[in-house]
Amino acid sequence: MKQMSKIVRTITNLVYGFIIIFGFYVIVHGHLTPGGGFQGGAIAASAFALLLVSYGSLITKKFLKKEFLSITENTGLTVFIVLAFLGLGITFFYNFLANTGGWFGNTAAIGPNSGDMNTGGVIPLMNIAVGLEVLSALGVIVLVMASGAEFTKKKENS
Amino acid sequence: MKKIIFGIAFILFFSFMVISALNMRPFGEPVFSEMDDYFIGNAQVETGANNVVTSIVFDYRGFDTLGEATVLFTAVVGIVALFRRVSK
Amino acid sequence: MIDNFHFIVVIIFIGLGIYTLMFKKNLIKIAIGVCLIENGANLFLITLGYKKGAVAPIYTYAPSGQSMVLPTPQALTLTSIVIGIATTALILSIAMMIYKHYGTLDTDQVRRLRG
Amino acid sequence: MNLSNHIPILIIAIPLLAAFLVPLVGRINKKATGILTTLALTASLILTIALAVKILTVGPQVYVFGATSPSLTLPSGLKFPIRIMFEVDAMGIFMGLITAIVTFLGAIYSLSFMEKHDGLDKHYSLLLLLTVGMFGMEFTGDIFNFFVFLEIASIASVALISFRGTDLGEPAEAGFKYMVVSSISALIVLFVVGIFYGQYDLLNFAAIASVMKYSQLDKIALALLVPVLAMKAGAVPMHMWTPDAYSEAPAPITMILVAASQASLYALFRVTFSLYNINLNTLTVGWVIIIFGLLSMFIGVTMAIIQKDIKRLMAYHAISQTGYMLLGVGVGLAVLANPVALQKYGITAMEGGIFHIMNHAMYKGLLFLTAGALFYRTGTRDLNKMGGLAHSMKYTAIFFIVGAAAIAGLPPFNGFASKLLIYESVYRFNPLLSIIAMVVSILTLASFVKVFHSAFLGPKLPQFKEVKEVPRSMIFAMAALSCIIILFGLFPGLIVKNLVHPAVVSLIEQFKYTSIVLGGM
Repeated sequence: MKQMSKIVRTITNLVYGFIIIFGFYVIVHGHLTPGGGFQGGAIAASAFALLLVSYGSLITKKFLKKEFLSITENTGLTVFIVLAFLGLGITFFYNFLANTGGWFGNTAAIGPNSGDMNTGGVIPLMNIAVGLEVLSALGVIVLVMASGAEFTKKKENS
Repeated sequence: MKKIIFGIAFILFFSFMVISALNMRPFGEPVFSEMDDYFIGNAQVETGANNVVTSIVFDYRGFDTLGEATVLFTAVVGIVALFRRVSK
Repeated sequence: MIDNFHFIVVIIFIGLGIYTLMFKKNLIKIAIGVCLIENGANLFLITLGYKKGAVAPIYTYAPSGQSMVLPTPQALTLTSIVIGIATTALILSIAMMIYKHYGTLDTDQVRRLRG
Repeated sequence: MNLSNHIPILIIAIPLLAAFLVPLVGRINKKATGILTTLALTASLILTIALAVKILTVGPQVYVFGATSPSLTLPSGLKFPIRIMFEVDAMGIFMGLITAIVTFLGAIYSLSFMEKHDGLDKHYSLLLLLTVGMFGMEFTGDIFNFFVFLEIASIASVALISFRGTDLGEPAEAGFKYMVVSSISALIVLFVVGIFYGQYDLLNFAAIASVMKYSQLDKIALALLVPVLAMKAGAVPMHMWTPDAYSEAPAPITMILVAASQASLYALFRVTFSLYNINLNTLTVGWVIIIFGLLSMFIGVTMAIIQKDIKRLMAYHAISQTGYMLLGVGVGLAVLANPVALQKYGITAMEGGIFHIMNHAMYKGLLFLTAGALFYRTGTRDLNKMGGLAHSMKYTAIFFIVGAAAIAGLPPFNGFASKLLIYESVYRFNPLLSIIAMVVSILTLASFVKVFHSAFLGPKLPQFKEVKEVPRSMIFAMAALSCIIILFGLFPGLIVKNLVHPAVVSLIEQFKYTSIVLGGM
């Protein structure tokens, strides 16, 4: 893919940081507002797609490393399954932090309320882990397929 | 020949689906909702999360979410393996 | 009949997908067919969760006293959408690989495995 | 913390954790990935055996995710379960044992077989994920969870089938076919999940079975599920993916794929027996399954005879052998509503069919491994180009004889034991079916005699002068399978009594299955 015109690149520079931040907002507030790990991760990964479209895969690959994304993906998943394992004293996937008063352990006000960040037990932690995983997984998919497309096009032209 | 067989199979399948749609309960009026009433009533007490959907995704049906994350991981590993020479 | 119009839409989605899979000869179109079926199934799940006059099942700043729609289909649909992304990505990359080796996307020509 | 209550989840969680760690480990040391995989699968195998002992002595096990106690299926004041649960009964653990053995040996075989390939960490990661998917399909008691694991297993198998697609076109083509087939079946399963959820607001197999009204919609759900699951199992009218996928995958993966398609077969039996059971028109559905079985047996074997490619030939035989399982269990289903006939021959037919699942996984796995060994040394799968290999590959030749004798149903091997059960019971149901099954068996023997003759016998060919015996880990995997085949062939009564009969009983008795979850109602 070739890079697109200067207008697109400038707008991308302005916007992609905000997209990533909005993605993280959706991830972190997953237990209070609509959204969660998957949705937020997909939003943040759309910033990568935007970069790829406007700059082309050759330039994007220089500052968005596939290896780094793979490592974050594996880390996110491992954190997720380890969080599930930690409940194993009772059952797998037991929400061992909810309503304990510790980390994210406040009891929620029953009924409609304004939301307390510090509730939800392991749910916010899992949201972050899954968000990290989805963000980097989609990033890897987009990057790898773009470089594969590069190859196919080369073959087409030759 | 092949097209005729496929056509018959397709019509059969489609009519099955239409019958099932006509037999479905009316839209917007769930008959049974015991499981969902439990979730709506108890999610806040049991998990402390305001968002009932998230509490289902990560607590009541957390194992599905692990499976789904695994599917995404599998697809990524598969794609990277498929393009392993090209992407270098 | 008109009450179940939403389910008929789902059936049309799935039927179009199956039609595409059976009668189209292009690998990319086949991938689109799979996507159509998947969207139909997701739409089916999400329509099952609707309750007339209800609000989203989230307690943050929710209007009090309102009933809420069924939350389980939303969770299931979320799961199946992500699975769908994974499937589509893999199917498209395999189609790219086939194009690399065969130089075509026509299923009539992609037929080295026969008999 | 009592670990013995957590065995069902540990069987799945250990390979899953290992699958996530393998790519990280692969960055440090490529060799370590294979060892990590083998260790994880060994742990899984040991735990499966422990669980099998527990289930066969104590009774079925449930494991509820995220509840305050693993066996707390119903939270207080509710009639129906709300959480995902595993429900492992004798049938589930029977399939679990097959999966555990096959994947363990597949990983060991891979240690040498895949040595020369690149991207090893991905191969092992996908192998572990396929294991997880199969275990999940066999253990789960939740219909949506079943869909998720079906997708894990199919995506992992597709990625493994098209693993060599980087260099060759054929694996990618086979992978595409399998991907389309498995996504259709998974999505239809999802649609059926919607049908059940919309009617009963339930997702648990046992709970749905207990409130099932057998309305029009339920019948349509069955009519959608049976062909779709039969397609995933490779029954004949929808078998087009099987030979391609089996022949293009690497040999150890093919062995696991056979077990993976049997997991779909298990799901088919689970749906017809545990979900619908006696209340559906069992005679019709039983005959539908019998006809699937007959077509698979006959068309599979006739297509196999004309094949030149050794793995394609074996793949067609795999279709044909799937027919035996469908035939045996189909007869059992057809007479399910008739207690006298069920006692007289129905249970025996089902024992034959279920026992054949395990036997088939073992001998077909062995045959695919020997085909892989031939490919590993000669670099070809074409039977016309092979010859005289018995001189240089003695062990492989012996293992091939064991496998071929077992698949043809010759007496001291395990294929004979299960086929005999099928013949004698099906004969009392309908003599014609039994005769067809015997004819197919003879054709199978003829076909394998031909393969043995063209691959192993004859003078030593000049182009295969350098051919040696395969490395030790491959021999170990094949030897282990041969031992299992011979042991099962020598003591079939023991296996049928202790493993197969409880599995059949757990399928037939629907009430038992539902009461594990819902309590004795």
